[in-house]
Amino acid sequence: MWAFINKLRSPKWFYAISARLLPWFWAAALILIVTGAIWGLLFAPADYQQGNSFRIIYVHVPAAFLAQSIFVSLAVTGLVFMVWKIKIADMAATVMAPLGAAMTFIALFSGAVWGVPTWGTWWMWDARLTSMLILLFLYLGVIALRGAFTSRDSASRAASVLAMVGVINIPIIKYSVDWWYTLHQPATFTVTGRAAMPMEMWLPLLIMVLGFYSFFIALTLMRTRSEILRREASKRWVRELAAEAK
Amino acid sequence: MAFDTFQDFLAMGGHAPYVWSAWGLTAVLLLGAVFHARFERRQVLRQLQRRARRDAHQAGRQPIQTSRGGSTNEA
Amino acid sequence: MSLRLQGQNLACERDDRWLFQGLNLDIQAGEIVRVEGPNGSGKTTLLKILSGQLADYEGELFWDGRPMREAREVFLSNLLYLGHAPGVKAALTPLENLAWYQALAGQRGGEAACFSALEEVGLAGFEDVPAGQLSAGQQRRVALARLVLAPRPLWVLDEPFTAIDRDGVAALERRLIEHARAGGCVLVTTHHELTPCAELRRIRLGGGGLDAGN
Amino acid sequence: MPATDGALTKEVRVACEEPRGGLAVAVWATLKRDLMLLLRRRSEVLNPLVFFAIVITLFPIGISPDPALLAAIAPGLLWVAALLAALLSLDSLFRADYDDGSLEQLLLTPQPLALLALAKVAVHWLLTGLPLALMAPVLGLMLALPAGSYLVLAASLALGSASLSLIGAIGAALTVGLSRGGVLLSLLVLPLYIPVLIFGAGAVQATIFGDGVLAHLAILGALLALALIFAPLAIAASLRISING
Repeated sequence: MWAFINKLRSPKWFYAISARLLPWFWAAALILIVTGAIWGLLFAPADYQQGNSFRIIYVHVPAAFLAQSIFVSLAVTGLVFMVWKIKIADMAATVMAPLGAAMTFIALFSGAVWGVPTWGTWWMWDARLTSMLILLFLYLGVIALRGAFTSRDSASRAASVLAMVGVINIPIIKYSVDWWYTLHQPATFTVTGRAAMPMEMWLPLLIMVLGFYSFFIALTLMRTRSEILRREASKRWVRELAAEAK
Repeated sequence: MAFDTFQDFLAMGGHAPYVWSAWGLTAVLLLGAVFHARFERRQVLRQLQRRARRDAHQAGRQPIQTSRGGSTNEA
Repeated sequence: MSLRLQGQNLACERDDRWLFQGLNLDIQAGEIVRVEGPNGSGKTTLLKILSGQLADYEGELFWDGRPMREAREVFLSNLLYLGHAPGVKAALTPLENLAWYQALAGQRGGEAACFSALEEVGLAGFEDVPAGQLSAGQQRRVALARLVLAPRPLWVLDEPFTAIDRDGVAALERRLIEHARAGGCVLVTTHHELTPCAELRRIRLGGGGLDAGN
Repeated sequence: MPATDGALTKEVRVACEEPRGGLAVAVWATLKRDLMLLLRRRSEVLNPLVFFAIVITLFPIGISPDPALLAAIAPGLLWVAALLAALLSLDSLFRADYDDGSLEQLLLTPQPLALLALAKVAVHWLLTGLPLALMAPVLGLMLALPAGSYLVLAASLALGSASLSLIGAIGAALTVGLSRGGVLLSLLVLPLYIPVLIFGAGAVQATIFGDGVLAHLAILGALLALALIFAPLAIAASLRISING
């Protein structure tokens, strides 16, 4: 464990190891998302109540999962950065935040669009949509705070603290919003619990969720690599790399 | 297969605008993220190469300094 | 317990620029250490690191032989730091300002001590005037009164001579020497040239600044 | 500085000391100092209250003077307006100290920074949250708030605004080093205010509908307890970041 943490201190090591991992995650993301999309759009049966509009679930739920997971990741990388001063963690946090905001937006948009055939309105102050909206504001706050500082080090620390404060608040916000809007639909999908849907419906969903997570990991690795090069531009190994790449 | 014809598939049982707009936005954002990441990487590499050329150019006149600054002494 | 501040292999990087690297320090009782260097060479940053305000530096700091992380509380109760801003509240009188600083150190009361400290920095008669109505130099003197008030051995002073008139500068310089001879220690940056004396030592920063020519 | 001749021969030796404690003295002095500072500039204390009153006046003008309609939305209106008024004064919580250098000095005391910051937040609540809570029933009267809910309104605001001050102080500490931190502060802090708003306004509505008021107040109390535990640590960490600027 300690050896691993110490290795993470070296951007050079991370740059080398991520180069080997990256193709696998891209391949997994591509295969899973394409499979899940074809299965979900073409082969999964229509819902007996919602008809074909339920196929929105295959983008809505993975995006919502990822939106929440990425915020937790922001807090974890923030903690790692603050405690062990591992710069890689902060570089990852820098590139994860916009993706998290994008996922939150997808979840919000698809949720709102889904609401038209289901509830007959473009926007419903449904508990899950409201929580998602608040999550989007939290993301925007973290991104804005990072952008507001001139010193990158202070920006990183401030964003880390805010992400940690936010992550403590997310469950509180979620439960209070649930409580506030008690007419919400029960959660449709849990990885551990028994699914309420038939297998031919939730299996493509599971594939899509895994595909989205692979996509998230692949994109984060790739952008972190660029961020490493940008921040370590004056280091010898990066200069040698640039000289070789010519 | 849940649909009989391609037309049925596109119509999504009358829910086409909702299903396709949600999927479309997702596709646009995911692909956009990939292209942005590729563009970003190429840009960073270009900057590094420009810097390497500049260093090589300057190396003709003075030895390369691997770490800038830092000449500190105590009197 | 003795007064000894050591730094081993200190380095500070600010946004991809090394302010200084490989800096070793050993500061002991009876010394006046002047940190010198051109603008942007990291004088203020070094003082902030040495006074425990900045955490993002490389290397190790030791107070009295113990690592700074463990000795932080002891260190802070022996430190008096005066930064660029005087830390004087404009809406409070000099007396109230000093009383707060005394209380922060955990001391109760001591109004008489405040009076004599203000008198010593030439602010007798201004004790009850809101500090906002005093001149910049007088406000700086309110901050300097803390040197008299608190018996802290280690003084870290960032440009203490700013806005002080010539007599005040001479008196402050005498006070620094006096403090060093009495067993204290002074760490100072200043543009003003200090009179050479036996206690004076210099640390020169440079190279990383704008004049580095790279 | 008068020349004290012969001072060089002064026999007083300075020596290192162990920390002398005195946390209570330091916290009390900080409380007293901040109260004194704010009371000397009374307009800063009054501005949020006037803002609260003006915003409440806007709603009947913007919506309708119909008492039945106003009574239905009064709990939410009062809570939202009070929340915004409290937010308004947050930006200056650490800014004056930051500008004149006393924040730097606060960070360099041997006392735990979290508790000193807590003292400052307590003053903010005493001079903003508490007056807002006391003033709210009067404005409730103007919005035709149903009788019987006035006490709960004041109690929920008094309890909730303490949480608001604590959470908001984290945002204020994070943005104190930024020259234009005011709008950013609202963006950071408002999403975190939502649970307090839900249970605060919920308490007043519960009184009107005759539901369990105590449950709401208990949850507000629990939120306050959580904020009291975590917020001071986050404020202290944020202040240390901001001072590095």
